[in-house]
Order: sequence, then C-alpha cells, then structure tokens
Amino acid sequence: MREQEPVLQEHSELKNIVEAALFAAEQPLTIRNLKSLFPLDAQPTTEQIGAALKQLESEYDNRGIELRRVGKGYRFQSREKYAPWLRRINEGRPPRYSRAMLETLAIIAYRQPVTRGDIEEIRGVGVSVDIMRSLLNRGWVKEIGHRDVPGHPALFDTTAEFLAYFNLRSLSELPPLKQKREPAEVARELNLRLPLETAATEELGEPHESEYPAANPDAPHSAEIIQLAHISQQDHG
Amino acid sequence: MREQEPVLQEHSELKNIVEAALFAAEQPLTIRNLKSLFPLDAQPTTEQIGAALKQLESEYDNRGIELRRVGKGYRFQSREKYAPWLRRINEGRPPRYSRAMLETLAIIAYRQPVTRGDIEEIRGVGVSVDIMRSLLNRGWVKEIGHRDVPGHPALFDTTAEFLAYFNLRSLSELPPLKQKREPAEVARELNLRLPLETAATEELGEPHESEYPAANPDAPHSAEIIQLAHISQQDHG
Amino acid sequence: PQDLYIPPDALEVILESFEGPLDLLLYLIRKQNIDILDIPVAAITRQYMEYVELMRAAKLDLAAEYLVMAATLAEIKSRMLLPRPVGDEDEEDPRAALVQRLLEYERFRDVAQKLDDLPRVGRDIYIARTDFNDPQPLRLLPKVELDELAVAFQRVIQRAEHLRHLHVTREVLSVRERMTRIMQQLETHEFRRFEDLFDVIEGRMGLVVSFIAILELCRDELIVVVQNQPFAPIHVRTAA
Repeated sequence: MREQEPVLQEHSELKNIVEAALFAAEQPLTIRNLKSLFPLDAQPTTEQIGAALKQLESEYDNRGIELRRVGKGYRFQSREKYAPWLRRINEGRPPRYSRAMLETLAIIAYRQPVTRGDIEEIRGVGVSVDIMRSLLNRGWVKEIGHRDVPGHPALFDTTAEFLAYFNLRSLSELPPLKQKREPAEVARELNLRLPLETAATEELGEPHESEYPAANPDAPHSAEIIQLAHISQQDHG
Repeated sequence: MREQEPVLQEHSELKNIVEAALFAAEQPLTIRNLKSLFPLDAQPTTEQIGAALKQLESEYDNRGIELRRVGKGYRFQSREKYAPWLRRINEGRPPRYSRAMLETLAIIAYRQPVTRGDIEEIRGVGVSVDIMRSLLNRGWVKEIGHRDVPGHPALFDTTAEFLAYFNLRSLSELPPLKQKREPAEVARELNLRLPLETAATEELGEPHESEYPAANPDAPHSAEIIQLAHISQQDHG
Repeated sequence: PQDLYIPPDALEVILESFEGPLDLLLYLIRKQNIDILDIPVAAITRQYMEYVELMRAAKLDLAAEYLVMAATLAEIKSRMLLPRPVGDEDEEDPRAALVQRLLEYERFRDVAQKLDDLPRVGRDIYIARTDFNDPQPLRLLPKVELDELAVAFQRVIQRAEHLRHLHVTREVLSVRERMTRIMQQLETHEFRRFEDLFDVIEGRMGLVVSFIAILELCRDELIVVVQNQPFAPIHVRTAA
C-alpha cells in the first residue's frame, strides 16, 4: 500500500480537495496549509499532497491556467500568453478615483492655489501623500511655489492638462456651485482660517434644518398604536 | 467550416482564453463579456463561446471545481461536497443571517418589486433600517424606483449578486413557495368549521374538550408559563 | 412534562426569538397541533397575553406590534361572542383576516428557512479564482466627469460647514487638546501632582475636560497615575 501512495487515481478526492482549495484560497497555499484542511486523524502525508500537486500540474498543462509554485506556496494563475485578452475584462470598467481623491482635486480646482494644510482644513481630515502624488503624476496638479508662512508649505494649482481633460477654456468655466448661501460667504470661510470668535457668532443658533430634515411626518402608526394599547389594557387590566 | 464550429479542439485557444478569463474575473462573465475579450474583427460567435463553455463544463466534470451559470454569467466554483475541507482555509465562520433578514430577503425575492410597507405587512412587524441597509450593502437588493402612491415609497427587487450568492441561475430556481390560499376559500372553511352554536358556548368559559383533551398530558400549558414567569421575575427583579 | 422547566436564560432566548406577533401566534398554534383554520381564539388569546407579559417581565424590547395584535385578538374574541343571525352564511368569520395573515406569513417564514438552506458562497461553495498573470499590466487611468468634480466640492463644503458647526462647541474645551497639554506639562516635570493638572479658573467644564483627558491618557497607556498609599497625594507621570 505504501508504494502505491504517490500514484493518485485520476479523480481522487484528495486531489480534488487540493485543487478546490488552491482555487478558493486568496493566497498561495503551502503543503502544510493543504494538510491542515484535513482533520488530524485523516491527514494525508506530505508525499500524498506532493503527488496530488504534481498530478494537477500536469493536468493543467496546455490549459488556460497553470499551477505555479511561488515561494513555498502553490497557486493557480492565468497563462501569460493570454494576458492580452484578459486585460479586456477590466477595460469596460475603468478604475475610479476615491472620494478623497475627487474631493482633493475639487478643492484644488476651485480654491487654487492651496497648500496641503488648506485642503486638510477644508476636508476636515488628513490628505495622504499618495493622493497628492497621484494627482501630480496624472499631470492635473502642479506645485507653483510656497506660501510665505512658517514652514513654507507648497502651493498647488491645476494645470493646462487639467483644463484640456475637462474641456475647459479657463477655470471660470468650472460648473458653478448650487449655493444655499452666498458664494462670497462660503468662499471667505473656506479660504480664511476663521478666528474662533467669528465662527462662533456666525454659527450660533443657526439651525441647519435643510441639511437634516425632520423625521418623515407620514407615520400614521404611533397614534393608532397608542390607541390600541389602551384597548388592550382595558381588556386585560 | 460552419458545421465544424461547435466542436472545439481539446486545447483550442478560444477555450483556453474563456477558461482563463472566467478564473481571472471578479464577477461571473456573460457570453457577451466573453465575446468582448476579443478584438472586434476577431470576435467569436455566440455559438463558439457556447461550445467552449460546454466543453469546459464537461472537462471539469469530476474535478474539485465546476463551471456553473449563476444569473446570466458563468463562473468556476468549488463543488459543494468539498465545503467541509474548504471551510478550514478561511478562518472566520461563514456569516449566519437572522430570521428577520432572511424573511425580508425572501419576501423581496418572491414578491418583487416590493416596498418596505409590503414587507412589514406580511411579517407583521416593522422592518428595521439596519436590515434594509445590510441587504443593500451586500448588493443583494436594490431600489428600482418608487410606487406611485402617496408617499412614493421606494420599490426594491433582488440583484444579479443575489442570484450569484445563492448559486441560482434565475429566480425560478428559488425553492417553491407554498400555494397561497385564497381569502374566499379560507373564509368558507372557517365558516364550515365553526357552527354558530359552538361559537357561543366556546367562549363562555365552559371546558372545551376538543380544545384541551383532559387526557392530553401536555395540556397544562398556561400553568407552566405562569411558573416560568415567576422564575423570570426572580431573575430580573 | 419534560419541558416544564426552562432555565430563565433559555426562556429569554425563546422569547427573543419571536419575529413578531404573527410568529408568536404560529408558534402557539403549532405547539398545540391546532389546525390554523380552527383557532380557539379565547385560549390562544390567553396564551398570547401570557407570553407578552413574560416578555415584559423579562424587560425585552416589546415591539408595539405585539400590543396591536393583542388588541386585534381581543376584538376578535368579543366579536365571536356576539350572536350572529342563524343561517347567515355571508357573515364573515371574525377570524378570517387574521387567519389569512397567519397563512401568508407562514409561507414566507417557511420559504426563508429554505433560502437559508440553499448552497451559498462562502459557506457551501467557494468562488474559484486565479491570479491574472500579466507581464505588462495596463495602467488604466480613471475617468472623471466635470460634474463629479462639482459634486465633490459641494460635498466638501457642506461637510466643512457641518464640521465647523461642531467645532464651535468643541474647540473651546477639546479633550484632545487637553490631552496634548497634559502631555506637554508632563514632559517638563517628571512627576506632577494630580491636582496641578487642573485649573480651577476654568470652572466645572474645564475640570471635567481635564479629568476626561487624564482618563483617556491612562486608557491609551500614555500616562501612569500613582498613589503610594490611601489618601496620599496622587501623582501622574508619562508612561515611558
């Protein structure tokens, strides 16, 4: 029986489990990983796993995918020669910029020139180096100097390429904002670091009702329920 | 040449590309998706793609994984019988869903499109925002518009992801819903079973043998509950 | 009588497991092997109310729908008591609407269970995927619409307004800021008396904020609070 081990039947369960596991796992699986799929009292030997892998490797010869060893692990991957076709899978779905990226770009476009600190202040959260780097790499944003304050932070504005991409003749063609308030007021707020006093007086007692609408009034339930609760209490009390 | 099309060579490039693409894609791929892998001037016909899929299906017969259509797309997936082994790859336990969530999902799936009100009507209790949000976030359910009644409540139906998650080719593969009993029929049966005289006596506190046969040992139901109420009060009081 | 005793914890689990009044009613009906078309309303109402009382006693969040159903049952019960003209076949049984709802809910409750049993991704089946081996990965540049830019800016402004609104109340006495200040104070002095970290002039809010800041710093294990013996002075130092 021992010498029979390394030779597996064409569709042995062991081989099938190893195969399914390699496809289901997100990372390459080591022989140790593969062993641990089995309960302790039914664990295959390293040789058995090895034989299954070998068998799989040869079965996928000439197919669209291949079994590869990476480091100590094994995984299936598409064959390199089919890459030109596979690239088109994602073509229909171009990647999208993150919210953070779009907001950063928007702030630079509408409020240029700005420093990273300005952007962070407006967004209320930090701006990662990656975001700035991507925008610079894309050629939509450039550094145009430094603000003359302590630390001399870099100032950014948008480029001609940015205008060209969005088909704009000038920044004045950027879509206007649908303001609820005076644009000048908003602009002032965003451009300036408002001293605390100003902010306080401006904001005190201004309910933001439009932003947070009151709960939907068409809830006819509660009155009805209270009434019924009365009935129920009468009946049982 | 035409009649030769559906029969593919064992390792045709077309079949290999389809295979590699299905494995590399993040979602199930439709025949249309698969066609679009090829340049316009070299696009295979629907029949050719279909033949490749068929061939792949049979080649993966008896392996650890299988080709399966879910919704309109195709994907490779592990065979159900190997789940006990594969569960050990991923540490976390597979999620379990509450009855509230499953019932809500079932009502949407069988009755689509439905409003939240429809769901609440059937279940007899409110549908929590969390459940709807959870279903929407999982991508199993989507809003497809509003019902043209006062309040314009949102209408929901299930998505392709729902089918894919539950391994279904179409909604018709959902487990059958028990036949609905017509209101008229129910009313008639109720009347048949309730002679008028019985109605009167039953409610006048006379022991009703058929309801609680004295011989039946698990009749003292209410006593049991009252006793439990005591226990519970001790525990919480 | 094997199920006579249910431990209170288990009882709570049972009570919590009801998905609403219809579910509870179905349970009561099923438990006694009653035909759903032949519900003894008086008895079921009594049992239903007992369960509802139990839920109340267990201090469970009792959905309002349970009370609505109690009222409905009471109404049906009283209607059943009313004498009906003999031979009037058209008069609807008072239970008809409820039975209809129970039957309808039961269909979906049962099928939801079957839905749960369907083989599903991540539990019974796993998606078979491989890496895409691409020697020259194509760098697709994301597309952006001009409108998206405007929407993004709009969103930023709205959030900035909201944030600033919060700022006003927070800025005056920020716990975070106070934490920083305390850390600075501890940088210059290795040990500081606990009381010295408070400034009475700031008033009660200031004291509270300082106290919360100290608790936060303790929790983050940035500072250590020491007291050598009961009623001895309390000292604070940085954890490092």
